[in-house]
Amino acid sequence: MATLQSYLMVTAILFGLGLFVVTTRRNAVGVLMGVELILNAASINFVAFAHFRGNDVAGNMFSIFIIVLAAAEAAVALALVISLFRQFGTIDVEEATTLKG
Amino acid sequence: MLNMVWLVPILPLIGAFLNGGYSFSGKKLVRPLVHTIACGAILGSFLVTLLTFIHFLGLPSEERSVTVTLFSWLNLTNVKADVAFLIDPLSLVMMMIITGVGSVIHIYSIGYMSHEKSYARYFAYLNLFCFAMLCLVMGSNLLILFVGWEGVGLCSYLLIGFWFHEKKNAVAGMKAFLVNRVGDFAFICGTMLLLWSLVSVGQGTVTYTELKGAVHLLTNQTVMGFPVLTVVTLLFFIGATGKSAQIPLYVWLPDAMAGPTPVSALIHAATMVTAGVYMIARLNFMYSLAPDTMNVVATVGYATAIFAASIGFTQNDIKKVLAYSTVSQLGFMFGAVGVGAYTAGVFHLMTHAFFKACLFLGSGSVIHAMSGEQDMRKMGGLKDHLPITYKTFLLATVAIAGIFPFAGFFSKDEILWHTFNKEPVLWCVGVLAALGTAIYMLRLVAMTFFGACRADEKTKHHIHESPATMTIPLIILAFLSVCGGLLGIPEALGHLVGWEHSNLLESWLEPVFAGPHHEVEAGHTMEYLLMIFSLGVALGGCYLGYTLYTRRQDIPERFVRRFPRLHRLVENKYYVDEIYQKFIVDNLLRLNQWLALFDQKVIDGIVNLTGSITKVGAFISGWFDRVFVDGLVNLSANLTLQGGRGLRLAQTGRIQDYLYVVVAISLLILFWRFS
Amino acid sequence: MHFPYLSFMTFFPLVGMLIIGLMPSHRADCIKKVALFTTLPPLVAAIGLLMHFDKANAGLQLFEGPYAWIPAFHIQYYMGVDGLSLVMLLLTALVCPICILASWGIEKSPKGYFALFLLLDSAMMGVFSSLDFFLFYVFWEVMLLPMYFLIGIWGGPRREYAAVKFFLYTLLGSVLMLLVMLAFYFYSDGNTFNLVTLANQQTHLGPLKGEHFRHLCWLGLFIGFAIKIPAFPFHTWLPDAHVEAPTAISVILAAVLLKMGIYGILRICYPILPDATVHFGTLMAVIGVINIVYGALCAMAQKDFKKLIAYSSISHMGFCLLGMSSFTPEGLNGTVLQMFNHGTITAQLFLLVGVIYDRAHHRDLEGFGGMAQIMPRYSAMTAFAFFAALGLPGLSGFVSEVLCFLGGFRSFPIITVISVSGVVLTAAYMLWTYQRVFLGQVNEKYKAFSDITARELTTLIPLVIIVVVLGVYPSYILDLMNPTLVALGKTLTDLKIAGL
Amino acid sequence: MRENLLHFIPELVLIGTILVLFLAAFLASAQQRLFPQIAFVGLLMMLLANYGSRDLPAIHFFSGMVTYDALGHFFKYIFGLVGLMGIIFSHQSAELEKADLPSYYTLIIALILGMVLLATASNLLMIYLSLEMVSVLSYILTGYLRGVRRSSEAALKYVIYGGVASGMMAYGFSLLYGLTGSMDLTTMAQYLGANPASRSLLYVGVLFSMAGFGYKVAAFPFHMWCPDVYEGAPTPFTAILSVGPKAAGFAVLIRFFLTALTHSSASGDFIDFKDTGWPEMIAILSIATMTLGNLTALVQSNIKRLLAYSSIAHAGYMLMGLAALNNEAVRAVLFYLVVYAVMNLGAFLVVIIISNRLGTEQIEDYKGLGHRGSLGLLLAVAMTIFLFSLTGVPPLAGFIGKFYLFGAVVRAGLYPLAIIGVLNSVISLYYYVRVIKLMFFDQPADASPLSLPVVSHSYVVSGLAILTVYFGLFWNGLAALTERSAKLLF
Repeated sequence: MATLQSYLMVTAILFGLGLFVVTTRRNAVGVLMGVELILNAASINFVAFAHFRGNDVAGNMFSIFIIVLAAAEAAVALALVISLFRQFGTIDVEEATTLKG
Repeated sequence: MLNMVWLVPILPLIGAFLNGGYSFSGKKLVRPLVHTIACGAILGSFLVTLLTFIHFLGLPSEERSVTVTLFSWLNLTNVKADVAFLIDPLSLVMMMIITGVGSVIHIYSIGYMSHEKSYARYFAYLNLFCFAMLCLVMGSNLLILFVGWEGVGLCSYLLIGFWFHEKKNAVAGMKAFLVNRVGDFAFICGTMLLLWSLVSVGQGTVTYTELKGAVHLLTNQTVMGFPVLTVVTLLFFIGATGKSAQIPLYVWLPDAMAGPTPVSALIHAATMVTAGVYMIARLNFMYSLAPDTMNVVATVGYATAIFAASIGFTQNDIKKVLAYSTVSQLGFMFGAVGVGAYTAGVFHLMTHAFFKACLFLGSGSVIHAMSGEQDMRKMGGLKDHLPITYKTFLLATVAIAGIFPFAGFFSKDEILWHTFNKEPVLWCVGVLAALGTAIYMLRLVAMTFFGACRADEKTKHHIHESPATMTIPLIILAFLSVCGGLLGIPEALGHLVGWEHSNLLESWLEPVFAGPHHEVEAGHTMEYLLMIFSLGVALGGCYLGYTLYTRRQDIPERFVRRFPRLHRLVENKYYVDEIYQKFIVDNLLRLNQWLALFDQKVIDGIVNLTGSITKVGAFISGWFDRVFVDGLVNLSANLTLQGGRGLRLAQTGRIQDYLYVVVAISLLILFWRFS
Repeated sequence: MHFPYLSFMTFFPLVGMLIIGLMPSHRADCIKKVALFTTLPPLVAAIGLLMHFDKANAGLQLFEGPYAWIPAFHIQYYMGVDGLSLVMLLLTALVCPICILASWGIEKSPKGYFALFLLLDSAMMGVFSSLDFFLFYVFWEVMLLPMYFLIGIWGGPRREYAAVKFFLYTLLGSVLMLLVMLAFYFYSDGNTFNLVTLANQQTHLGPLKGEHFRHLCWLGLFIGFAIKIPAFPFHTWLPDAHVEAPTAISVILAAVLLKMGIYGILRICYPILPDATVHFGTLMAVIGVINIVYGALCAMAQKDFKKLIAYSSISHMGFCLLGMSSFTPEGLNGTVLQMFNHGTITAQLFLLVGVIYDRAHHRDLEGFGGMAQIMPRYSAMTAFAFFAALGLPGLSGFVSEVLCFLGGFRSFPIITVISVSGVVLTAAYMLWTYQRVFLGQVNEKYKAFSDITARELTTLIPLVIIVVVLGVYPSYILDLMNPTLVALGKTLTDLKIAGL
Repeated sequence: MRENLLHFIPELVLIGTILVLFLAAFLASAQQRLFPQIAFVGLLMMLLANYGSRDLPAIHFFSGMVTYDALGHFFKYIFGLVGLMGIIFSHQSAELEKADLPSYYTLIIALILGMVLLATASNLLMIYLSLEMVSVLSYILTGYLRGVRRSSEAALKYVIYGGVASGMMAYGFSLLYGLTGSMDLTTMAQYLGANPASRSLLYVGVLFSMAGFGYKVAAFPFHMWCPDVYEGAPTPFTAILSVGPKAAGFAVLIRFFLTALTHSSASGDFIDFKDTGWPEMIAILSIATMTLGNLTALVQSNIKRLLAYSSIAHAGYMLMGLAALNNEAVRAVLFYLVVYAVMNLGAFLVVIIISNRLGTEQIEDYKGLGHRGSLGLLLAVAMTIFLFSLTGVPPLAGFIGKFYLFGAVVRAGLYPLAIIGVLNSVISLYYYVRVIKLMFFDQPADASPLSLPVVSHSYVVSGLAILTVYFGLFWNGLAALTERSAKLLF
């Protein structure tokens, strides 16, 4: 039987991986996947906490909302990636640096 | 009469105002109008003074001190000072001198300045000077005295630099003012110390009449280990050395001769420079309580007397000789007040005013005749061309030399007599100085009036006696030089002719200087002996001076040839003093110019030295201000900007760098929190 | 109910500003006249105030208010005068019309210039009349804005630098003041900005906690005010500001704005934090003497006429610091009188520099010479102002300087003796300057210069008269302020004695 | 239920407006001028409805998801007014000429709705949902300029940054949920007050939550999207962005920290539960935020970037109020938000007008604006008022805002914070004044008088300028309003 600690460990690693991905991947889609990882870490946390609090409905609900919103965000983000590709001819985020300083 | 006494200073002020306004307006010059106003003003105040004097004569001596208050000037908790005039025998003597001699010089100026473009401005300054000088002597407290004190300094500045288009004159005026300011610095400090010391004993005042009753409370007070009264009186005396051209602050006076000659007569001989003597005489009750200061005053006075007399020999500029003579005579006056002979000091002040004014005006007449030439080596033989000038000049010279029965004899002799009683060493110095005076004055007369005329042809052609406006004042002053001494015939002499209270001036001034007479009277026999001795010295000096510079000019020349190494000693008479002075100056400034003219070195030395020190200081602080104070501000501004630039670099435009920052800072916060 | 002199003096210039704002900008003449006639009624009101003022009363009087302004913060509209502020109000009311006259030659958008000037006028009046710290602060800051533009738009070549420097410096000072003001508010009984209430609370005994804290408050306020004075080492904005500012603005800056520093210390630090004031008395005296000597030495090193006068202002404000640090009636009277006198004398000096600058278009001291022969009347006026500035007895500057010295000597003899040397230095740089510019050989280049004009004279004559009158009869002003200052000094002296 | 809906009327009005806009887009998409009018009227009605609901009792409703209280009521006004301004600003914008206007206005109204919900949310879930709503709409609006590189780039950066930030927030929320077993802020506070909990985990949770809030208000170190997005986004939207979401962020910050993590004492101070140390964290972030914002603003050459950094700095000032932890501070933040909204919107409007007219956002091009005819003078004077107000110079509203904030900080005894704050406002003077200097002290390259395409803009500019001065002199009403509004329902 998995303990709460082990869930938390997994999510912490997932969260860290997510942060690692968003800060290192140069491909915009890859970066967005990192964001998904972070959100998933949160999502799993919610479910785990809800489970260990006697299947509290609120926690489960939150994780569902996270999934929904992640999808919405991804939709917008991908649209913007496409737009970026049209402008810059690449989806490498390192290229999009005209705004700085 | 006393309710009119305020007119005495106010009339010249009005005159100054009118003429000043006239000059300022730039309207066409109407000379008679100008000098009528100016002379009318000063004559008016002379008249009022005279009437007051007559009124006073009718009063018993203890009632001869009246304070006329006009209004309150300062009325604060501890400092109370009225604009008020103290009319007493001392101030009346001074007023008489100022308005009397002043009137004469005003009239003289009509002739002397007749070609001057800035005629109205000149008379405005002259009147303003009289006003300030009258404030100085009439003021009933130290603050009013100081107002006059600085006021005369201002007028001195304005008049020395009267012909300001020549830089030399302007600089001379500035020097006079600045050197005086150094003295004033001490004066202010003295006033502050005096006031607060008195406040601390519950008697805070600056008014003479109240001071007189209060200063004895300070006898046991000290400041930084020194008796308060000694410090205060010394500080005042430093102020006096500035105004009255004593060592070490005399340097401005010879330069002050850059002004018009009547100015030299009025300000730099007869009146302003005697302000220091007046001040000490006025504060005699305080000085008498500070014997140490008295010694200093007397010593400085006599030192100045002989020292300045020595310089008198080396000068060829007629006015410079007189200037050094003035310094020397002022030294006598300080010597007098320094030994407690206040009456003698004031007496000499008065006689000096007569004969020195006469000498200056006479020299002015000479210069006028010589078309502005002041170098005596280019004069000579003028006695036939300028008979009145010559005669009056000669009389004044005899007076200053101290020949009986001319004015100088009585006053100088009284000083020497008191000095002898107090301090025989100083007496010797005094006698030597008197001898010197006689010699160089005769040298002056000889070089100017006797022998052959050494002027060039053009100048020679123009030589003429001065107009009546100039000669009449000369005659008046010569008359006073001759008879002025009779006001103070010593009792020893009066005794001879059966006149018990022959010293009129002494009994007149007695209420002011009443105090314990602590001198030991050496008896009449001694006094006669000394009198004859000093008369002999004076006569000898006159003879020597006359002979050496007229008939036997070969003696100094042979002397020089026989003793080449003594050449300079003889030429400079009191070489010891000069070496001493040169030594100081050269150490201070120019080691390589041992033989440069003495006073010039002093001027360059002290004024330029202070000038360059302050300039260096000013430069350094200006630099400091730019580099450090401002620099610090700019530095912090720059740092801020640099910070901005640095932070701007962090905004790379790369989204992942932004995320790095988020992660890194979040981790940092967690570390900070949990470590 | 008396006529609201103070509000009238404060807000009337704003009316003029609005009128000017509505006028077409090409009617320069009319604008100037409106500006002039807007500054005159406050002058009349100031005289009315003077008549109405009870000299025997040491306290504040002729109150207007307190009216609630922002009840949420207990902020009041509260004005009143005592001897101290009355003198300053008189000075301001007097200098403003003179400055308008001196600005007659402004050609670059006069509309903006005069509108801003009137705003400045209003703010200055407000500062001197306010009895509510918040109100005071608002007026204090409002002064900055027009000043910034007046220097920055109508100034000389380096005007931007000077304007920004001025603004930054003074803002720095005022934000510190803001913090202390808030501290006063929160730590006072009943949370108030009312200066009278604050002073009466005797904070050194009461609610403001901790001696250390009060000392910090004092320092915060002092830095704020010291920048305005300007006291060493916060003074370097002043020479720049003066050099670049147009003549009239230099005049107002030197004559009125610098006084606000001292005024603020006397109005706020002294009554509200008396113990801290006593504690820092020596500091003030030391800064005072540095100002005097350092300012004078710097002045001597200057080659720019205006910079010289600016440094002389620094030197002269040192006298104020010295005088006020003594807490003696003489010192305090000397300080306030010196504020007034410096206002009238320095105003003349800047006006005079303006006169020659208008003709020569430079201010290099070495570049003139012999001007006394070319412009005799101008030179006479300058000589007068110079002698007034160097403290010639008989003119007003002398009285106040001597009083500052007399007061200072009581508390700080050595420091004062050093300060007195400033008298010599002042004379030195003043006379040296005079000699370089006016005396000696005539500079042929300027031979054609016209002498001072009637308008220029009109700006100077009232000041000359005041300088002479106050030199001869200083009691006229001293009587106004003496009771107030004696009362102020007594509190501090008592504390000082108790502390020892 | 009926009562709940009564509390919800302003939101319902907004939803209605969105529906009307959809319908209109469907029926009359050619009538370009119709949409702003519908949006405008909708917002006006929302404001009216909000006014009408002013006296309703404070309650939690929708299962405690949403709160109706004075604070939320206050923020609804702010958002409504910001929305109105945004619509005015967008009117005839040169940038938005080619954009799809019907959707633009719909999105704006939806954004306002999102902000309203954010400001009234009292449950972690609701906070997350509404914050995402605001974010997603913001991404879209930022990238609204099709075919404009900087717009797309900004939007992409925004979406990535926002995604990470909201992800971190969600993770933080999960930790808080795990610790307290609740998502309702009030219940969380009750739990924390009564039960032991791991302080360090709580701190981690708070810090990660802060990522989401901090990103919304643009506080260090979550601010870095801000300049790029401000520069890239269409300027009218930037104006809204600089005020609206920032205000919403502060609303949620106040509600989150003061409801869930503190208990209030009798003296009106709030006390940090369990001594978690979050006030210190906020104080440090506040210092870092304002210093960084001001310093970086010093060296900007683009006016929008300058205003972006300035808005970061202002977020720093307001965070100072949060760190002070007292009632005055809450009031001060609310007050500051209002005056900030007024002056910042004013400044942006001037930028928009210049941008529309001269097509430039470079500060250099503001040279001599004050000398370019009466319109130029008006704009320059108004800009001067806004910028001085942003600096905090009396008698302008910005000063009063700072006065309130510093007052609260001094009251809390945080003197170092106060001193750094005032020093920062001195630094800020330097860059604001640079713009003013250029406008007045320098001569324009092209001295021709300016003309204005949209007349109403000049009225709005004047109105905002007057309001800035008015609030600087007579702020009693506003003070009273904020005092009333600084009441949370716990």
